[in-house]
Amino acid sequence: MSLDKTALARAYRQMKTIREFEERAHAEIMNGQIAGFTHLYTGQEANAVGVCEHLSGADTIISTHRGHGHCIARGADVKGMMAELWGSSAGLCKGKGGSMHVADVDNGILGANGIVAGGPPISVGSALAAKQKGTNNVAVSFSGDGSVNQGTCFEAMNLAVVLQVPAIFVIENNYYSEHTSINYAVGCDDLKARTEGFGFPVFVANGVDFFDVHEAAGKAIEHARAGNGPAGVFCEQGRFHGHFVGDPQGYRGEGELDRLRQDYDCLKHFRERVTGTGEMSHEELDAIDAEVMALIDEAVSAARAAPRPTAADLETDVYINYAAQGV
Amino acid sequence: MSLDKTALARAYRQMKTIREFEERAHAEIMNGQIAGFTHLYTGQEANAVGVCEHLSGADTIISTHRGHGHCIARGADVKGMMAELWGSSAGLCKGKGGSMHVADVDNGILGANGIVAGGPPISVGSALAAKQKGTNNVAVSFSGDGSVNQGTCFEAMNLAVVLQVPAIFVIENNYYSEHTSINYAVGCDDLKARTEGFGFPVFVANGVDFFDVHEAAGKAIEHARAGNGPAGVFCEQGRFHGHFVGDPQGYRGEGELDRLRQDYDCLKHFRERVTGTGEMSHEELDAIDAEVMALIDEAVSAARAAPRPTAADLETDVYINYAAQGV
Amino acid sequence: MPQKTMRDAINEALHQEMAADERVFVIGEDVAGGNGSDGTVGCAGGVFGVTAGLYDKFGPLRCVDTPISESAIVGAAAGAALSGMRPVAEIMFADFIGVCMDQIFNQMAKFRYMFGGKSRCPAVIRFASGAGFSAAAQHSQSMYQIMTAVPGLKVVVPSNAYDAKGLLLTAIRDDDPVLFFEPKALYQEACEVPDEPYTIPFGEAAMPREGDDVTVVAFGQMVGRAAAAIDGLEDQGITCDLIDPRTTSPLDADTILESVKATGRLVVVDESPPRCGLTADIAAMAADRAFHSLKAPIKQVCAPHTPVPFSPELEAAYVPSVQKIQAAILEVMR
Amino acid sequence: MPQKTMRDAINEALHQEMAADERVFVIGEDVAGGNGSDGTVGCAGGVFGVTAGLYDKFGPLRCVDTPISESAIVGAAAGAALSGMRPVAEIMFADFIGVCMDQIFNQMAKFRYMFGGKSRCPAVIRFASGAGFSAAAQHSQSMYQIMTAVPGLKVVVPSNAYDAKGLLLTAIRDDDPVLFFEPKALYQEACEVPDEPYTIPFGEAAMPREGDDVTVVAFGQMVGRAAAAIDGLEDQGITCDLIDPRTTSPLDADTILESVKATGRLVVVDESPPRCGLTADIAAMAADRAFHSLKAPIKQVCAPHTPVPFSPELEAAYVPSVQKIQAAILEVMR
Ligand SMILES: Cc1ncc(C[n+]2csc(CCOP(=O)(O)OP(=O)(O)O)c2C)c(N)n1
Ligand SMILES: Cc1ncc(C[n+]2csc(CCOP(=O)(O)OP(=O)(O)O)c2C)c(N)n1
Ligand SMILES: [Mg+2]
Ligand SMILES: [Mg+2]
Repeated sequence: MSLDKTALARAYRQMKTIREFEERAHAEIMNGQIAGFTHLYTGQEANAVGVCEHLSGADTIISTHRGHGHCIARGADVKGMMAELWGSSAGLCKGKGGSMHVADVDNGILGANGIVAGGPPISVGSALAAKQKGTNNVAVSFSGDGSVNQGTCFEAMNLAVVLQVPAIFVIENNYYSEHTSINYAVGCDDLKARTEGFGFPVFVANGVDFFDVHEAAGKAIEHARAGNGPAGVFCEQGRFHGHFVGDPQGYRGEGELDRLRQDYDCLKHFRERVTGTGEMSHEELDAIDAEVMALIDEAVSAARAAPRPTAADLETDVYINYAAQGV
Repeated sequence: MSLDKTALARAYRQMKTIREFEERAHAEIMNGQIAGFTHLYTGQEANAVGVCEHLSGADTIISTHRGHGHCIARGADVKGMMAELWGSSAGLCKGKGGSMHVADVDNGILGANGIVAGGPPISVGSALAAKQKGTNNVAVSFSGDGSVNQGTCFEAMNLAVVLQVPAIFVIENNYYSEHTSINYAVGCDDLKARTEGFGFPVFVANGVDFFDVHEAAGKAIEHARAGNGPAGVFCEQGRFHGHFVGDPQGYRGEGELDRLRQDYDCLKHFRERVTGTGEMSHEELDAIDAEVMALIDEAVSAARAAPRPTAADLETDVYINYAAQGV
Repeated sequence: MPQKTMRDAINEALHQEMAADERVFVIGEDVAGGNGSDGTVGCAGGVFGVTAGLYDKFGPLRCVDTPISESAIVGAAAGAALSGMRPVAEIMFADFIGVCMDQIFNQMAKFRYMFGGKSRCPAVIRFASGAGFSAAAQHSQSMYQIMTAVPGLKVVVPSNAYDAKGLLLTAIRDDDPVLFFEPKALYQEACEVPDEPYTIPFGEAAMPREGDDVTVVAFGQMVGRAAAAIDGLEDQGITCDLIDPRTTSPLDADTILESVKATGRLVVVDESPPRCGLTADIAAMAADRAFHSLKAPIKQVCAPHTPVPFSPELEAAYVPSVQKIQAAILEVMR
Repeated sequence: MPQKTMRDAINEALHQEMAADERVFVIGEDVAGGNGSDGTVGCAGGVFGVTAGLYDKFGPLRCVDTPISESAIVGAAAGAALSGMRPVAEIMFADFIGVCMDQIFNQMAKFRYMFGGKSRCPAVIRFASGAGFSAAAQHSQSMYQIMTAVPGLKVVVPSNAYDAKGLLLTAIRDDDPVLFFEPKALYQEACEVPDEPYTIPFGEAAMPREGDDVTVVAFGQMVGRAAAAIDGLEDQGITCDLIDPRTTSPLDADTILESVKATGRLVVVDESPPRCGLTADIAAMAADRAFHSLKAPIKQVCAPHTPVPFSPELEAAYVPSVQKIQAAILEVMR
């Protein structure tokens, strides 16, 4: 699958936006500006973008606790997201959801999700709806290397096969679930094989390489769109931060984090690749960087200035329609 | 593994006891003598006995809604079981459990279980206890071809591998979960491979052949006892009754039930085999049959005459120790 | 008007709404039955026969059999609902809620709030609930009392076939997630049920008996018993309001409070255990908002704090009886 | 006496009981941490640090890390308990109960009853519960009100470090399954906690304030706020009994009823939503068994019927405040 320049620029912009969103969120959390538990996606940008660049229209994604990257990649409004992290009523979820529940259902984002493996069953339902309606939409769920051990994830995979629905299971191996290595938590030696045992093909990608992810995801999505049932994508790529902001990361090996940032940075990789082939110039990429930085700055300023929710907002949005007598 | 005559006679007696227990239970249910939902094991006797003949002492089993066979095979008191089905206070569970909750924890039976795949996680805990105590006991869970699609079952399998505990997963494929075929409900084509994907060996047996089951189970249990972690046993053999007593069985193909009873009866198979080899005579087997029939008759008479629980029994046995003020 | 059982009334509602709205579909274990077998696909229609005929009429994409994977079933319903469909999932026995609880209470119940009001999840989940079949501890629970505690869910407990049909049609057309508990002891109970579709609004109680002395609030299976209890006391000159809330969330607080203010006495009846249940919920509301009208202690008639026992004798002692309800009414009349 | 935080008090109880009884072990996600990594095994001690040091002291067979598989964790605890061990499982956030509910409420809670009294399941499950961290709808729920409804479970909600240690030791030594809810907002709160092991019996309330006018019952995180509310009303001449039940099941009904009979007024405070919760449970009990002493409507102070919101302002409005508790006390005093 070769990408034209517009596509390359867009992909790079998306990855860079995620990176800067996360790094800025990190800084603001350290400054005490953002409340709650926040899990950053820095380092894994190529996964989200490599997958979501194939999606449009009524295609859906469902994400995880580490959801900012997926949501941005699928097109969530960055300012709305930043305002949401700030807990503002101008946030994408009016400040009611926060980092772990960023969502934009009408635009195909069925939400970040605070429950590990809460998403895959829901995604199968979205895929089922596509099949019932006779569209060729797909439904993508993101899961971590830890979440694949949750029963709901297995159930979703089997059900998707049974119903032959266009569900894409993207498994992101960032080597850890919280403080525990995949080497421990996934009992078998071959997670790809275990997953394929459920009855669908899994396409493996190097998560540091946007192009590799994009290709693997393309195959999986094509498979599903063509009516062949579910498919999987398996990406490997470490996260650059702790599990959550504040994690002391005692589980890291010596120099592990430096190595990750040094040698496994998907943005660096992308830049080297496209400048190497001559498809894009450093200047062009720098220009995108500058625009992204400006966007993030603007998003932060706007979030800071945005209106705060009040007690009057507390009890709305629980139900769509309230019976006369209320609860 | 060759079995001496005592072992053969015991195995046959166990299978025959299960058969007659179930057939009698069926008759008594049809007569309105037994209340509740009852799931009969007729036809699958070789599975339970082939596995449980390897167990003793503090080895545990945990069973399913279709639990009579497993419990009898592991040594549950037949009269206590029959009285339990009758809802008598002389029942194994004082009439509080009934068919779906027959148990005898002190004798290694962690209970039938009304929740599909409720058992495997519990069994892993029992196996963990064995490892922690440093015994060489094993913990066996029985699961049906339908129950293997429940998330808890997958979680249990992975956890057993991670902890390397002596858990044996016996999967009984009787072709149906309720009214749905395994061909539909298990999405993949190869359930054995899907299971082995979790990281333990699965030994396959022909469930109509006691000797085959016994051998496969022996390998699995040996593997686990030796400290090599979990193992699986996969038996295929249809049930002779409906899912529950009263099931109209519209899912059966033409002549399917007759064929099962005719050509796939583990008792017939056992008899042919041991009389063929000369290890046992028809007379010896007939004598066991007669003893079993007498036992079942006795169990039914006793259950009929057994005391009934009263309202005074209703609120006991909820807790072991009640705080002064109660609830 | 034709007499129909609750099973048939629910089945009819499903047939009608699936015919009227192609976004509606059913999903669950054996809602068709026979899939993958050599026999007849569609042979089951659910273990209680409630979805009978839907497979033949609407085919496999709208009568969707599943593996035994309750979390995936509820999740699939939730996801399909977010994506524009109107699923009606069946979880068979209400007791099985334990294996899909997260999808119900953390996912579908909370989407709208977490997402700032920007989603709709019009999914219905049906359950067969309650005691009465000697089905023992894991197949006899009512569970609606626990789910009533969860903000974001609507919870329905019909007490008769007529209400079941009208409430189910409302449930399917409602844009919020609805849990629909069918007291399985009532599946075979019949009453007059119109052939045409009709709806019964949520949050509006029924009042099958009216009287002066005591307000009796009862749920689901207990409504019939409470009515019998009340009828049996008539010749002692005691008359009661009997209120059947029909939906426990939203709750028709007004009707209950108005009645309590008139009678000054309240008895609440449910087949669930006592702690943190609906009887306490209603009693506590009255002890606050109708306090000054109360003439007697508020009595709760419910199951004991035990699992549901198997033995028929024990189960009979477990579920509140007509006699126990009468005793409570007489006690508040003393 | 030394001051210790609730986190440290619980950690100390675990250390002491694991040293005293080799059947005791902990199991859960990251209760050790670092397994399989290139870094330090034992680096985590739970996401809240409550199990810190146990891996180093007791090794991998007694500080058992698991995959993210809550049903398997609870099931493993249940099975190990049936097989003679005394597991203490950690389910991290109480909200995650949804993915392991069946193992808790249909399995461990019911074994003994279903098996006719012939089993013991001495398992403890620990949860971090409640709001206060802007952790939003899926990481802030208290859940103990829902679990109190389940016969067969004992349910503990400590309100301070001293009680937490004593109650946890009782929980581990108890032969029934115990759910132990740790209000995470209190982990860093310290009070005097003896170094030696001690136990606090279940079903015995504490009474951190004594007074004449109103009985205030509060749970967990709310006990401190209720105390502050009461202290703040002293100069208005209002004095209150403050009752901290400590265990919601079994419940010390006697202490509550005795107090209500003396004061004639009851305010019940919890951070859960209102429907079928503990505030209703206690209120309903009093409306029956202390009815004739009541001088005023029974007030419930609780969260609204909504999920827990993320935004700090909204969360602050969600959790009952000192002011709201005071308003309720003043209202019943009118
Ligand atoms: C059901 C459930 N269990 C546990 C948690 C706590 N938790 C949050 S993230 C996480 C680790 C997830 O690991 P992985 O799936 O690999 O995703 P990653 O964090 O690496 O992106 C855990 C255990 C949770 N949120 N939900
Ligand atoms: C969690 C749960 N879901 C559904 C059921 C209803 N149910 C009871 S048995 C059964 C089928 C089980 O099939 P299988 O595992 O193959 O066992 P078999 O009945 O064939 O022995 C079902 C769906 C249940 N008891 N528990
Ligand atoms: Mg990970
Ligand atoms: Mg089967």
